[in-house]
Amino acid sequence: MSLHVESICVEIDGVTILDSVSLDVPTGSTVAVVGPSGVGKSTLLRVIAGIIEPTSGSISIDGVDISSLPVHERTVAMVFQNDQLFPHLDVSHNIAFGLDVTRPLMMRLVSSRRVRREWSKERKDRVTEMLDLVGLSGFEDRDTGSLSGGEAKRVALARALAPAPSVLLLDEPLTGLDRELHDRLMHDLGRILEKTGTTTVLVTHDVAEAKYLADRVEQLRACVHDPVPESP
Amino acid sequence: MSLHVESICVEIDGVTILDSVSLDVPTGSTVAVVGPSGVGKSTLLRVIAGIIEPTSGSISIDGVDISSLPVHERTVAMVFQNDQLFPHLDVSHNIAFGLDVTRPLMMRLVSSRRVRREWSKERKDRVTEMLDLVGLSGFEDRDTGSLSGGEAKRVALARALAPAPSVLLLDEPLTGLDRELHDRLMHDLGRILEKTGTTTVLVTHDVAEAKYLADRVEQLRACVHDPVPESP
Amino acid sequence: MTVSIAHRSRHGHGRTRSRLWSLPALVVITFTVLIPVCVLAFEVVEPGALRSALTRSSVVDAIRFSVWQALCSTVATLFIGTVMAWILARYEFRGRRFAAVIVTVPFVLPTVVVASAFLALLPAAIERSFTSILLAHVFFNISVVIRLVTPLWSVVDPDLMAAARTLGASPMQIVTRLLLPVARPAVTVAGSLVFVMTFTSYGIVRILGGPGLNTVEVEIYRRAVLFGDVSGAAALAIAQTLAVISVIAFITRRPTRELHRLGAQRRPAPRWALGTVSFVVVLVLAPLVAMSLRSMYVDGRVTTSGWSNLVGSPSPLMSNIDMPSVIIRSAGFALIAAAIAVPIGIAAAIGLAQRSGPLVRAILNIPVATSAVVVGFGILITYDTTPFDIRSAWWLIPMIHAVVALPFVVRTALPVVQSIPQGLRDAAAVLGATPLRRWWTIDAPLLHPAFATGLGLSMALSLGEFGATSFLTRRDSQTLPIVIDQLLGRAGETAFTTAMAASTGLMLLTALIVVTFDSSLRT
Amino acid sequence: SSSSVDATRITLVAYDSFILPEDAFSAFTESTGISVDIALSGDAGELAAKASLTSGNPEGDVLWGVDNSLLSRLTEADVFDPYVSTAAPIVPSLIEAAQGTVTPVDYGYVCVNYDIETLQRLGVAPPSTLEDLIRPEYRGMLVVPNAMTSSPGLAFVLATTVAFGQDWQQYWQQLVDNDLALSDGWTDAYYTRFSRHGGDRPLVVSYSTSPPAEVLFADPPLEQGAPAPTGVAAETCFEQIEFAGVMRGTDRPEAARLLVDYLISRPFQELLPENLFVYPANSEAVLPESFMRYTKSVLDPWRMTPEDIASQRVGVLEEWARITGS
Ligand SMILES: Nc1ncnc2c1ncn2[C@@H]1O[C@H](COP(=O)(O)OP(=O)(O)OP(=O)(O)O)[C@@H](O)[C@H]1O
Ligand SMILES: Nc1ncnc2c1ncn2[C@@H]1O[C@H](COP(=O)(O)OP(=O)(O)OP(=O)(O)O)[C@@H](O)[C@H]1O
Ligand SMILES: [Mg+2]
Ligand SMILES: [Mg+2]
Repeated sequence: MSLHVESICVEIDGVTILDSVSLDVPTGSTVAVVGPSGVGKSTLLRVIAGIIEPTSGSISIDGVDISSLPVHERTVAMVFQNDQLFPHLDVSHNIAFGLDVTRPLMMRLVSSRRVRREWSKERKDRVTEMLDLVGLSGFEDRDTGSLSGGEAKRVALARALAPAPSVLLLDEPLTGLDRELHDRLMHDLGRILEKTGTTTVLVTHDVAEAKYLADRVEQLRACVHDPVPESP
Repeated sequence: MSLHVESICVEIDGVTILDSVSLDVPTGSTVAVVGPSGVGKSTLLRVIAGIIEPTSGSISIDGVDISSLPVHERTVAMVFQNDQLFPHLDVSHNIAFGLDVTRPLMMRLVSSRRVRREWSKERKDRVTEMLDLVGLSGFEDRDTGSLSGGEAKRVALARALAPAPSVLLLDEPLTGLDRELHDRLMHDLGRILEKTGTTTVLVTHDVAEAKYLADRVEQLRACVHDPVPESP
Repeated sequence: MTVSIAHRSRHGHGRTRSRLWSLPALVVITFTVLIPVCVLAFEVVEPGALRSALTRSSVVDAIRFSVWQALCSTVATLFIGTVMAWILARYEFRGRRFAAVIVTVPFVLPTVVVASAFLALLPAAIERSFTSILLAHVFFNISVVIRLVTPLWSVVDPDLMAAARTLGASPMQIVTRLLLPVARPAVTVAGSLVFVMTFTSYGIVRILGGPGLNTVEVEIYRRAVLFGDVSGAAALAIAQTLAVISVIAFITRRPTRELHRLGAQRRPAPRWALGTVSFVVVLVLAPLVAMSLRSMYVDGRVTTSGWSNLVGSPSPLMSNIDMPSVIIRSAGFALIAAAIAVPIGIAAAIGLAQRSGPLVRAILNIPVATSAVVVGFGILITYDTTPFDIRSAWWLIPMIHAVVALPFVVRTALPVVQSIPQGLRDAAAVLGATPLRRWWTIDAPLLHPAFATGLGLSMALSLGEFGATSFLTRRDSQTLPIVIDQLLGRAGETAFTTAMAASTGLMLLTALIVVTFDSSLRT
Repeated sequence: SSSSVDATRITLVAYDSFILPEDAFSAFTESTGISVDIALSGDAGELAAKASLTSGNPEGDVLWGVDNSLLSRLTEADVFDPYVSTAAPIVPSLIEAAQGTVTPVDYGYVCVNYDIETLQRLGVAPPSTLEDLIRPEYRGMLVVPNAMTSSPGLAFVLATTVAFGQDWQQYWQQLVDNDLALSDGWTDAYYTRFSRHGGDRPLVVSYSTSPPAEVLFADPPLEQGAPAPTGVAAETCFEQIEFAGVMRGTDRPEAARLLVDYLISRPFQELLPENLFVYPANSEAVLPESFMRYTKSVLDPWRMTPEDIASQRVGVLEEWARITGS
């Protein structure tokens, strides 16, 4: 699926955060968005996901304008900069969340025992696979509150990857990991993105990472606005 | 002030997290602690700050055992890995928090108008100075909820530096910032630490950063424990 | 259009949608309280009634006394309540749940009963004085504070406190600079509810106050019932409601901050906490124990007649009171009331959390601030024409119970709703959860404590409700408090021990219900 | 809408403490085919206030329990369809008070009660008149329910106004000087202040029928033939009459009248003493054993017409509140 962002503007509390930003991500490719802190990278991802409504501009997937689609109907997964793990669910339920909520209600209610058993095995396998990927095998039952910073980050990544989304938004997914782990995960992630042909927008501050994972690097530039932002 | 950590052990829910860790930070020097994700770096800082009580071992500052001192009486400031900004205070009040709470009660009650005005000017200057340092001039009145990831990180750093503590614990203080900002802040931080002679423990995954800021780099090694941690 | 961070992801429908959330609650309150009171005002209140009421010295004295005692009671209750809330939220100790249940019980017992038990315990020196009113008000209302503040404090990230401590904040400063400000919305709401409850206090002031100490509420009742001056009473009541409502609308504007609840494990309780809890529990328990003892002891002699009367061996005293069905009816009403109050109350809290006009907030507070007599009169003359003659419909009583409980449900739920980080809902949405699924997978589990508290509280309130229940006309629908009142109206030792036994039964039933339904007390 | 009226059901509205045996109305239903719904609400004062507010569009068909202190308020508000039942003989003095609009159904007296045992222990003779109460030997002994909020309290004050005329205020001043105690309501006075039930005051304003209730509900039961533990000061009594009336606006006036007739019938009237602790208005009704034995006959109670009560009550109460500081 190709993602096309066309002259997006965002204003929050009267401050312009994004000023006519455009972005093109061809099907299956990865574009890295880089830029100084506070320039609006996370905001851009939120706009694409549909969490923030832009003041103007449009977003389309495969040429279809999705601007008016609600968040959950855009087939987009996202890793949030600050993880946003669900505090009331353990690690495995966090990871399986995307699978659980998109499972058709009918299926849960009327399917046969066998079908249900199969589904639950599939789900479990997927969780195990994801945990293996991020190097957290055995963490299934852990409370998210007890995870270390890097562990939480990896669970967030696993959660976004689990439903195998066709568009993936990654907001600094590998930040705060040690070099070795970072590099291993980067390679694995690159492999997965390529294999599944996922259309990806990656926000990162790591130039090497951007170069390795992305087909193209886009610089997001600060828009000219009131240099002293003020709260309302 | 010199910091001395002697064979600290920490067990949480029956899992050994730190196993006989020792650390020596001479007066005014900076020691970087590195190690893989989940090895217990943050836990070590928490133990030094007094937030977690170790199962065994001792911590001393200038040769005096502070193991039994409550957190607020240890003259130790800390930048948390996930910021922990106070949600009910704006940026300037977050930064001035350490100044505000340590201002003697007597002074607040009995001091003259002039003394109070002076104090409030000093406080304001300090906040401005800190904001300048982290590149967030003009952010005084901003709500912490509206900050970008990197901005929040910088406010957390400013908050820890503001009271000019004699021992500083930094848990990935510069992670998630763009290269340029990162390098500028790293230099400024190095300059400050040197000038004020602050005894510092720095946790980071960035080898270059560790080398630049620290006088010595310590590798924290995983303790041999049950490979499958389980929640209670 | 402008998107504000605080209201983001609501796709611009925030306004209309939040109205929809609050709508059921508003409708119920409008029909059961607002319209009747307005009708009363138009049909009965004569011009100048308020002015002439306000010029009476007894009314002026009552206003002065109401304000003064309510302020003192509120401060005292807030102090003890927040300390208790803190201990219950953050520390683990044996008997924590017991303590949490015990402090809830007084709030829902009929005032007549507990006030008499109180009277028996108080040293003669402070019997029937300002102090005794104060003590009783703390005793009755402490659970409001505990219930409102505890849920919020149990989701404060411990690291946030750690951060403050590393910056040099002493334990006291943690409280004054972090915990109280973070919980401020809940604390002010609790404070304003306690203020209203004590300002409009009726039974306690009448029984414990002694001569000369009257609240406006007592004055209203006197005018309405004793002097037959419904006009003056209604004028006074409406003025009181308006005044009280506008005062609280002002204090309770601030939203709660988003809080994260990262494994806020309870720590073992330190000594001071155990000491405080024991002290408060003993204080609360004493009148309750006195009451239960009184159901079994007469002049130091054990008797079972009170209890055997209850359990139903036929006796002249209980000839027409079918105890099992009274209990079943009480419990049934409590269930219905909770089934109405909890869903619409939580919905209203969600609406308020999104955006709250002062008007909506004020209306949601009206049931606490309006005297039962006046609402009763209003209903009586409003719904008196067929086919809307519902004056003696059986469901009117659980309905009114639900309305009485509604403000408490809304108020316990609101801070919890507000403390759920919006980011979690966004994350769920991005993973494909529809709004309904989002509600079900994120909001509902995180709101669980609010649901549980609301359920326990509204059932308990319904069980103990006396004023409105007694005033409305009932066929075959005595509830426990009414039976207790009937028993207390008779001479003879057995009548009294039976009343005390029934009160003890009510207390146990309340405790049972709170324990069963309020699972927030469990973990 | 009279065609849709179900003439086989009728509603009797009464105060909360109207508790009778389950089968109290079965005889009525058997003979007339009309079943009776009992609707209870509030105390007598609230009941009256509600009735006058809904005058003409009542909540039920027959009202039980307006007393002589409230009757005028209701007749002024035109609450009743005038109907004085003649189906049974009624104590003549009661009929007079009924103002030709309602039917007297029961009566009783509010009197000072005393705790026999405590008085004996203190070596003080029981009081018998109002004047006795201000004598020094009864200092600190009397507790009175607040007249502003309780009906026995009001009755007692009215008794003093009849007894002392112009001087009633002075009498109350003397009562206050004699360390009178005020309590909120009857329950509070009787069960927390009265020495019989653990309080410290051996004299309390209660009913003339409290002694039989003390016997019936004694715990443990008194021995056969033992005297009642409390007594009544016979010359302190104020007469309270309760009435039943057909409510104006009822859809079933005939049935309502039949019900009022039933309310004064002998079988029904004989249920009243031991259930409501009042004397039957029907002069032929036989008093139960407990009443015969344990109630003193009050020969010459203080009386006041409903009209006088209506015209004086507010003024008296305000004056009384001033004197007693309540
Ligand atoms: N309510 C607001 N008022 C003013 N400015 C706001 C508000 N909300 C967000 N901003 C600003 O919007 C800008 C963009 O934020 P965003 O989170 O998108 O930055 P970012 O590029 O992701 O930065 P980082 O690399 O630090 O995560 C920031 O400068 C932030 O301060
Ligand atoms: N309650 C618990 N039960 C089991 N393990 C726990 C618990 N709490 C923390 N841990 C583990 O303790 C280890 C140390 O955590 P810590 O936060 O100190 O790691 P870290 O070195 O800072 O890692 P990172 O670089 O990812 O921040 C982690 O593996 C974490 O999973
Ligand atoms: Mg960002
Ligand atoms: Mg860490």
